[in-house]
Amino acid sequence: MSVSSTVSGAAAPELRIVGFLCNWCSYGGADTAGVGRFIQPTDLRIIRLPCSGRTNPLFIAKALLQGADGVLVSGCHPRDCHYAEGNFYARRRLEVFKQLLPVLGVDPRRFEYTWVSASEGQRWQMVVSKFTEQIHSLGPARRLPGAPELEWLRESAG
Amino acid sequence: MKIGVFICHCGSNIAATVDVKKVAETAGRMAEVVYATDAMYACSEPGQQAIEEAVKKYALSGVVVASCSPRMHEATFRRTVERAGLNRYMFEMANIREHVSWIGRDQGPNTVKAIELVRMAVEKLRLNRALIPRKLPATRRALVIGGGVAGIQASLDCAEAGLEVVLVEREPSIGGKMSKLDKTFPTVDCSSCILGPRMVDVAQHERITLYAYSEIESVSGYVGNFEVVIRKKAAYVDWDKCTGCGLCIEKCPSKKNFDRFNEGLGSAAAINIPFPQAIPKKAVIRAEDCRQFQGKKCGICAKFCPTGAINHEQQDELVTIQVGAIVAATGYDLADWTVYGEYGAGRYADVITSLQYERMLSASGPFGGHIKRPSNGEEPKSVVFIQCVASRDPSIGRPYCSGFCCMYTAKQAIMTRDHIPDSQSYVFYMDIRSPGKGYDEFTRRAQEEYGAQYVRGRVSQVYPRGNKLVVRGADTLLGSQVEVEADLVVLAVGGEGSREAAGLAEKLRISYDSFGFFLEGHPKLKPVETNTAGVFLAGSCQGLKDIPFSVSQGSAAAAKTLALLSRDMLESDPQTAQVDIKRCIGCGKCIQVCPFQAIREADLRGQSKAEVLEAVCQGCGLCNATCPQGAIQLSHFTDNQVLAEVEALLCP
Amino acid sequence: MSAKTYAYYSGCSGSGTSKEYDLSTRALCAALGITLADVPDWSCCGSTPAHMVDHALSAALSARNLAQSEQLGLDDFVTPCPSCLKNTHNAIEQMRDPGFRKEVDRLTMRPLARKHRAFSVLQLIYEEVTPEGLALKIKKPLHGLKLAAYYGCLLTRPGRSMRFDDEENPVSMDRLLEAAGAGMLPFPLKVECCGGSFGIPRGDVVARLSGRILELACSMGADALVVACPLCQMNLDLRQKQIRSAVRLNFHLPVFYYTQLLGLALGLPEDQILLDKLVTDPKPALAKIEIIRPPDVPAQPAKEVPA
Amino acid sequence: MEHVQLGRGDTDFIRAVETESGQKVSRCYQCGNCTAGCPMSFTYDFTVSRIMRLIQLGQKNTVLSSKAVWMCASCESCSTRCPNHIEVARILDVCRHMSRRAGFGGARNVRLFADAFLQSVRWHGQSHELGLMAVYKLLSMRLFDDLTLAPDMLLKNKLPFKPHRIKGRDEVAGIFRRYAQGRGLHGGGKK
Repeated sequence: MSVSSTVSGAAAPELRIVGFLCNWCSYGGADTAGVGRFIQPTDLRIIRLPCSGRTNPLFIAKALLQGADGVLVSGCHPRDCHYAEGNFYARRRLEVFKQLLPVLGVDPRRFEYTWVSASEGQRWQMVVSKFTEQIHSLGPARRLPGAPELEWLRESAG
Repeated sequence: MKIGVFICHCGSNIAATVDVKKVAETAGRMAEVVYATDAMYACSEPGQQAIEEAVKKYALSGVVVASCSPRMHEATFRRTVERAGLNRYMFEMANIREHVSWIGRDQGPNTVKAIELVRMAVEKLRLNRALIPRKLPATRRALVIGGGVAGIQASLDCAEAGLEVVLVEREPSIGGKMSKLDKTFPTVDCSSCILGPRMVDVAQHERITLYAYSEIESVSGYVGNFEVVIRKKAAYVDWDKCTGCGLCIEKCPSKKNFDRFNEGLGSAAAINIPFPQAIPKKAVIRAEDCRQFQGKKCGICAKFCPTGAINHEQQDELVTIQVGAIVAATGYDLADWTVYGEYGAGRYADVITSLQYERMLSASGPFGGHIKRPSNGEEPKSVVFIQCVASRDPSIGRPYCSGFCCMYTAKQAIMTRDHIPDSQSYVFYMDIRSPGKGYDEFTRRAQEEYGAQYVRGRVSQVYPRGNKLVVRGADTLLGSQVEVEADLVVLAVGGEGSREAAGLAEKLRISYDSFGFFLEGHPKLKPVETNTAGVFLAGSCQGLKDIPFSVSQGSAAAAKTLALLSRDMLESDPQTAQVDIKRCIGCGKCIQVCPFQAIREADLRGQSKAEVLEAVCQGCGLCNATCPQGAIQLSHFTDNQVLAEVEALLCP
Repeated sequence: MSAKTYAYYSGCSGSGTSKEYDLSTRALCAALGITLADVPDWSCCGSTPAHMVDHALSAALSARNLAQSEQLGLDDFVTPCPSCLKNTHNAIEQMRDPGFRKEVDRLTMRPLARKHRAFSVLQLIYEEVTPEGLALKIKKPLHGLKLAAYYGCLLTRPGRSMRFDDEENPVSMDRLLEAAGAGMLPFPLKVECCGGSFGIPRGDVVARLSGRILELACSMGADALVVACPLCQMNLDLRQKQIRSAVRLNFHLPVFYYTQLLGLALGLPEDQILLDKLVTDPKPALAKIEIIRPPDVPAQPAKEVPA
Repeated sequence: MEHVQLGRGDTDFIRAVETESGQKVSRCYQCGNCTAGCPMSFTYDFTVSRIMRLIQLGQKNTVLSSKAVWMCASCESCSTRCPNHIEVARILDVCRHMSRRAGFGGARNVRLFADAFLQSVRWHGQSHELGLMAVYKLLSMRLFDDLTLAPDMLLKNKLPFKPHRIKGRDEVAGIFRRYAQGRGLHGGGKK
């Protein structure tokens, strides 16, 4: 896949993609991509967290059930975590979480977990372009207004 | 809450592809926003002034700035709102430059995205609360890791300014790569003559404690209060008794061992002092080379040592120290040049590395400063230098220019003619990179005064014919293939991060790249800082550098260390985890996952509860994501704050 | 030893100029317990001329043979010829691109059903039998013979695509022949081009390139060259007389296929290794093989492993 | 060589080379490693690295009429040693395809040999070495070049006089026929 082809494909209506990024690696990588003017699809909205290990699966579940078409979590490369082992916990937790997505009626391809370091601007561009392309190929997510799961999550988040 | 929103144009950086006015207008209608405006440069003096004035005029209780990355200017604007009388955590940033205007070309979607990011910031800010940093005492002692020229400079500067310094070096002597060099460019002065006195200064300085032949075992704690365990490797020699007389080396029967200091040229005794100017000048036994350790009867060194310093029973020793700041100066290693099968490196004795050539040129080296072909000891008359070996070569994963090879190759070509007047040097190069004072002139001298033949092109193959080496390459300026018979081929091998760098980075919790270089805090504005407070970088561990640049960085890292530790008390980051005692069920999951042992079990009226040691907590939020009750929350990044952002985006 | 069967593609030269390579390969594999099944009614891979004309045409000619091999129900396609290997290998790699595959399918009108893998017989022997395994079966070691192994340019290069041995300094043939008792010289021009298919249209090119290879091997004291490619063998052996007059040097260097020498060491009969097909007389070189066994080699032949 | 007018290069040509070869020519930084190792360089009018440079500048006619693109032996030295992992040999292959399509003569004997070879395959399904040599010799009028070899080959009984014709030769001929038909439409190259 060439990056330019996906970028030019931005004519399709935007979908809702939420990104949870760790401050030290991936958020920095996204900054580096910006500084390098690595053009990306515009669908993604980034939420900054201290560590990918801070990502509560609840955040992702809630985003997906509230209508996000895709969720991307990105942290530091294995063994290169600002908090020693936060990304390790994130990976374990999120891998299990991905298995559970079909139970919630969500296509697991709508959720990805990746590693991008602060110096990897180009890699970030590739990750965003590929993931956005993947979400566009899946199309808009089925909205679940009033789904019981959502209610449950809303309560437990309270 | 009364919120003020400021949308920055950043000149045309943002305004060119985001309708800034429209973003400000829309922001003005968001919940609890009482004032919204745009600004040409929010970070400039008038920009900050405007924010301060607005806070006062509209009695704002929180501020959102939509501009560049918070990694760039969050600290700046926090100071701004603080000056205006707000708590610095009553501030949020929306990144509409790096994440919007610079990566999307269309104004329409960019503007929508910017508005949504601002709304997310506003919604989060509505749940922010004031946080107060705590004061912590700092240990006024610095650790410098790596005793090359950068580490030496950092140590001396810190010590001169009155700080206690602990210098840790993995090799038996400090001096690093520079101590292996014969001469330095572009002045051709003797490397050991300029480095030697500095090494002696380190040894003699009252405030510097040197641990040579030692490594970092573990690092814990945080800025101002690190606890570091140093492993002093067993030298099998009691250094308190060793006088460095060298009698043991002379008598040692195991002499044919790989000579690490001389890059494998010549050989070393199993008990050895790497070079005459070594600091400390103490002997070390390499167990893998020693007859005694190989189960043979020996002990000759012990028999002859006049002070009885030899101790084959010696064990590694662990030393724990407290420091307030750490400077990593671990330097570089040569990249693996043996991957170039076409050069026959590692197969042909007369194909050597530039660093081996330095040892050959050095008067204190294994050949006594005479250039000889390793295969037969003859003096070479034709020497071919191949530049960019393991540099600028994406095919082996080394796409960067090592930066110093062009210059040292010119120096080596000059030294070759200097040592052997009837010799001819050929330098195969791709481009000559010589920015620096007197650098380009130096490469010209190599050609004009010392007759080095520079050939613009690469070498495709080196192979032996008779007792010569045939070097086949291209001269792209000529547009033809060229061939030259060489007696000696010197590969100008590039560098990469030290082989142990990754392991150390993990201990220090700093980032490193795929080449083993540590990541600086900001490529321009924080070149010697890291993302971990209190850890600084100096020299080639951050990226390859020549000597003057490494020395400058050593001084820069020392300045940063001194600035940090000049205060008696440091402020801790209040973005720490907090336990809601009512919700905590004492399950202990948070204690298990905390990477910093910052949570402990506390007894509250007979019930087990989690308790956060705020001074130790680093604010990663692992516990928060793990807690089944949502009882432990990371301040400033609580579940509700993050979910408010999600909701602001999806259910506006 | 795996009991697997491999689809075998001898290539056109196997029924002509490199008859001895084909026959000795078959005999060697049989002796080593490797089962080869001929690709039924195979056609030419198009060799260099096809990919000089068009990549899809070249791939289509290879794809037909892969389609034929599907009749055997086999995925692993082996050939002794590096040029055939290269074409088949490239066809498989390039057909990962759906557009390219579509064009190839249009030409062959026979879309492939299986996932194919192509490799050389040398790789098969080196990786499946291994030098250690081969050593156990040696009956007449080649002691005393000094050889230069010449791999040619296509067999291992580029390494990122061929994924076998080392692209600059391959050792597979050296290790196998060492296991057979031969002394291997560190020959530096192992992967230099011999002139390839330019033999017929530009004999001068081959004279120059092959001449350099022969010259260096001679000057290093080699008794013979060993090759794994029919085109290399033809250039170095058949054209040796032409080369001699072109470079004005007087060398007589036999050029063996490695399969012939390994066959010899395994004690295979002459009619299976066809040493008489070589143009440069191999007898003086073969005479150097020491008949008297060195003391460290057992007098009894190594225990036969049932094939 | 004529002086080159920068900015008037044929950008369609650059794009065509990149599409058909799947390689990005701007990745070449002109180190010269391809030229250094090229065994055929002595027969070229332009060295490989210069061909790469000419392609970068869109010098279509110079490239397609060059001898170099025809004399490349596809030995892969250039592709193997390119520090930027450019498949240089494939680029030369593609240039040769273009040169042929555009009707440039190239190195005549090389082209004739290729034609003779493929004709042999088209007729019989396999290449028939003796027949192939006869056809080539007639086409190239170089009847006596390899005369010294023939006796050796015949003596060793290596060359069968009659071609082996495979059963599926019509199928092989079909590949050639469809290739010839589709060439105009598909350009024949890698998509």
